Amino acid sequence: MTTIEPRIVSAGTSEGAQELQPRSIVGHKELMRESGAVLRMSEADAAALADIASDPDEDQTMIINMGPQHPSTHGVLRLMLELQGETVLRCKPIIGYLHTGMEKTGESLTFMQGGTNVTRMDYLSPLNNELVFSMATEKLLGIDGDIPERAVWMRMLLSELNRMSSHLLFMATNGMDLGAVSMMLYGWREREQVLRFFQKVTGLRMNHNFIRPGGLAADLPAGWRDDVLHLLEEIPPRLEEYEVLMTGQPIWRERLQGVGVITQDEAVALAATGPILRSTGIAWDLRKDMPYLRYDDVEFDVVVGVHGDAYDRYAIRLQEIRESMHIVRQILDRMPAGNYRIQNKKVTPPPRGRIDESMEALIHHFKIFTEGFKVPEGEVYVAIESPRGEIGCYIASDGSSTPYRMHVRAPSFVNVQCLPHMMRGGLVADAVAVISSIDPVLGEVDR
Amino acid sequence: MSVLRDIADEGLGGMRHNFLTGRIEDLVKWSRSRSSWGATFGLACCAIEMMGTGAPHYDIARFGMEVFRASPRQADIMIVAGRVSQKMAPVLRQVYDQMMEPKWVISMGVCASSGGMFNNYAIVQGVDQIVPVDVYAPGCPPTPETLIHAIETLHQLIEDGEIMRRRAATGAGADVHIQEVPAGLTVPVVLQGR
Amino acid sequence: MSEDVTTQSNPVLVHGCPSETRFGQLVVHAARTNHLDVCRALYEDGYQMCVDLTAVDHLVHAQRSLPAGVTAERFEVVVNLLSLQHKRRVRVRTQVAEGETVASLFDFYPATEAMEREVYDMFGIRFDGHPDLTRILMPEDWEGHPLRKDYAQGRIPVQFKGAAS
Amino acid sequence: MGQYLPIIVLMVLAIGFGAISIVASKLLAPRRPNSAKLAPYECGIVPSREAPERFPVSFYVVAMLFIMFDIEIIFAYPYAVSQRELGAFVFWEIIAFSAVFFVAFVYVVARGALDWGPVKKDAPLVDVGVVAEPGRNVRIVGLEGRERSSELVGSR
Repeated sequence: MTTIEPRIVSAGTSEGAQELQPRSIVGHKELMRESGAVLRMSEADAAALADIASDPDEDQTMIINMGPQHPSTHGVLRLMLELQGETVLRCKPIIGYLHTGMEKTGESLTFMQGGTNVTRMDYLSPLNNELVFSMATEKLLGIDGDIPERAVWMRMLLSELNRMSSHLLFMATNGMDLGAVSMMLYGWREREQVLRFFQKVTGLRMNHNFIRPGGLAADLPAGWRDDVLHLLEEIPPRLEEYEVLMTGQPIWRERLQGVGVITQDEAVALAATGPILRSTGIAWDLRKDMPYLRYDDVEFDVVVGVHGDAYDRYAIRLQEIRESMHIVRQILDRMPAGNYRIQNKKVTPPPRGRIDESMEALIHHFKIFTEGFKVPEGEVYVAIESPRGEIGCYIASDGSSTPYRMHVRAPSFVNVQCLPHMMRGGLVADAVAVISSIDPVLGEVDR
Repeated sequence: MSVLRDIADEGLGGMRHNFLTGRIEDLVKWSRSRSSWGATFGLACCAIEMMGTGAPHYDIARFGMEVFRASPRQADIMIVAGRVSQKMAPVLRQVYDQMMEPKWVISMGVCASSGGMFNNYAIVQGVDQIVPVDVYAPGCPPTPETLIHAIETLHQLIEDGEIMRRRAATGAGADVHIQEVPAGLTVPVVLQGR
Repeated sequence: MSEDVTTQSNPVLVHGCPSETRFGQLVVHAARTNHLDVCRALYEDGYQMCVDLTAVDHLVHAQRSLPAGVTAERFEVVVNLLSLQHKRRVRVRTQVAEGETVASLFDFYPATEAMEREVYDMFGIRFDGHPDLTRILMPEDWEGHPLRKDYAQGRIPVQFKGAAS
Repeated sequence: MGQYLPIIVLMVLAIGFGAISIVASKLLAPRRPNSAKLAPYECGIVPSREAPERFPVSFYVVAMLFIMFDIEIIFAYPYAVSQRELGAFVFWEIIAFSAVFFVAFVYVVARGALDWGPVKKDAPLVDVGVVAEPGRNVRIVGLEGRERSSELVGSR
């Protein structure tokens, strides 16, 4: 099998066919599709909007670049907007500026090492990436039923705290994008506290590789309970401050209400999940509808909006921080004692201490960490609720110790495709509000 | 009158060191190092840590980097925070070219410095293939303390003129490698004098 | 629960295609020709959300457990559908040989527009009926499709010997 | 003569500051022009097509409104300074003067010069109610400042 060597290309920055073509070149049918006729408006409305004088020299519209290096595109998302004055007529997201070939790298890393690769996809909630990868591997191994109780509850605790830190960063960047620059300071002040707890538990502020197939890398440190309690007392009054600073302000409401509206059938047709789907009124939360871990034993509300606009998405995320804290409080009361990792010899390396004593433990440790454990042949798709929506992990394994195909269904990749439909007819300033309300993370969009 | 020619192309910073211009040169270098603004070149996970460094807890406003300027016209330091993909390389070069002189580059994180754990077709294995890099900050992502240490090293180099000498000598970046500062450090980091 | 694979000999037929249940999710093995009809039929059954569309290149690991009556081809397009009412998932696996095209699901699943572009970009599988089949992740003038098994990982040699070279 | 001194000092300071900053930037900054620096900044993308010269007329109308009120202020300023000596007659004079401007402003706004906002901003926000599992505890948010037309309706 002759392998094709990649030829590194560094041509100019224009992406040719991927770009938004000017009105004069684009055919009528394509123009109708891009103007959202397929989903939103009746043919007549779209036709009315679409057939502005399209002779090339009398060009009324202007195509501008909200390009990869832009303060408010949350990373390297490039949007080509066609403007008529201040009104956005067409928009095309161009992605791939952070494509890291993670799925190709995933095929050469063993299941034990896979967590380090997956955790760098959605770098705002790394623990949820590791969780979905680990659950998929455990399902393939057939050990997803007998993960120790403490490991399951610890995973829930870390996943919910990660949801809080991700939504707190959304509060910070959403405020800054819309001009409330001081929101960046407050949002980060709270997020730092959650990151300090993560650093104490996992040793790192981000990219922890702490949730591994078979359980967790280590047990909770001593004194973790009062750290979490300190968090739970400290953050609620701060959220009241956010309410005063943002929710109560007429300017904030005027900037967000009625902006980036998406209807129910449009959200389902575009497979938007998470706060975007819930903002249209469909109460779909994987933690409630297809529960995993112990979410059916914990009591919390599904937060729903009814207008499907940017304001609803902001309010949903703010309320979800409170729901997560409510869940964390219940987890605190029910955290069982016991093992933090499955005692199945095949998956778990021996404890560090035993390696010095016994030869088999040393060989066992060496084999697991160099070769990795074999996973039976088969394919599985597991999906959990990340702060941005449904993150799914599809693994096809061929019986060896490295996944044959590891594909992660990234919620932001699909949510970014809703941008053109939300931005149609809005102002350029609203475009910033819409991008920020989708809260895309380009690491998982481009994988 | 070589002095005028020097001023013409290099500005006051370029005047050869003599008694008359000594003090002005130091003034210029001091002002450049003490108020250098960063260009937001946040790509991936390191960008979140870069924002964390700008946030109140670690607060690089203390070091003169009060604000991250989005447009390259008003920025002095380009912090390449994150992995640079093949599609992003020409864009990075274009933004670097559009930055005003004098400009410096900090390569934040192992992905920017050497491709990091992604040794594959999609990632440029080290941003020094595209732009001359002055300071390499290790870590994945570097903790805010490490980034502040990198920024402070760069400021130190600007102030004592080391950077300009190294750049003139090699034609590329000053190529300074710093060690990682573990997070949550209470002992002050002493910058070894050069 | 262990993997409950229905007997290989006479699999249950769903919309005329052999199907099996893996880890509690229905997996339908459609042929390339009726890929569109099966997905449309499932769309009518109430699976309104197309959650994910990806592909697998089985160049190296061709022999895999497939129900009877399914010929193993090189590529396999995997469509993941979700029904909000019944809270159920179904996976449609379609065998596609090298160079063949697959019908695009864009008409009733607009979400697949970007996913099919990514599969085209990464595997080179063309989708006919797709409104804008161009590359999405790689630069426009990139040659080759990176996620194919005969495409090297593009590693540059490094001094230290990584475990999995 | 004395009363003109502050104006002169202010003038000198303003010109001085302007001159110093221009000269300093010419002196201090090294000049290395390259083509990229001259090209417009398009978020890192090399601009491939010419920026159109034609701009929609709404920008122009807003500029005109600004100039109109600017001129009005210029005349009101000297009046305001010496308002006590001029007495009531001049006061009404100024009122009539600004009334004329106000009529022009009302006309322009009535002709829709200022409402070139988003096409769909006025699209009614249809509140379709919540689609949820019966008995599922759902918390509805985002209602501040908006009235709810339909109650919890529809269940899957």
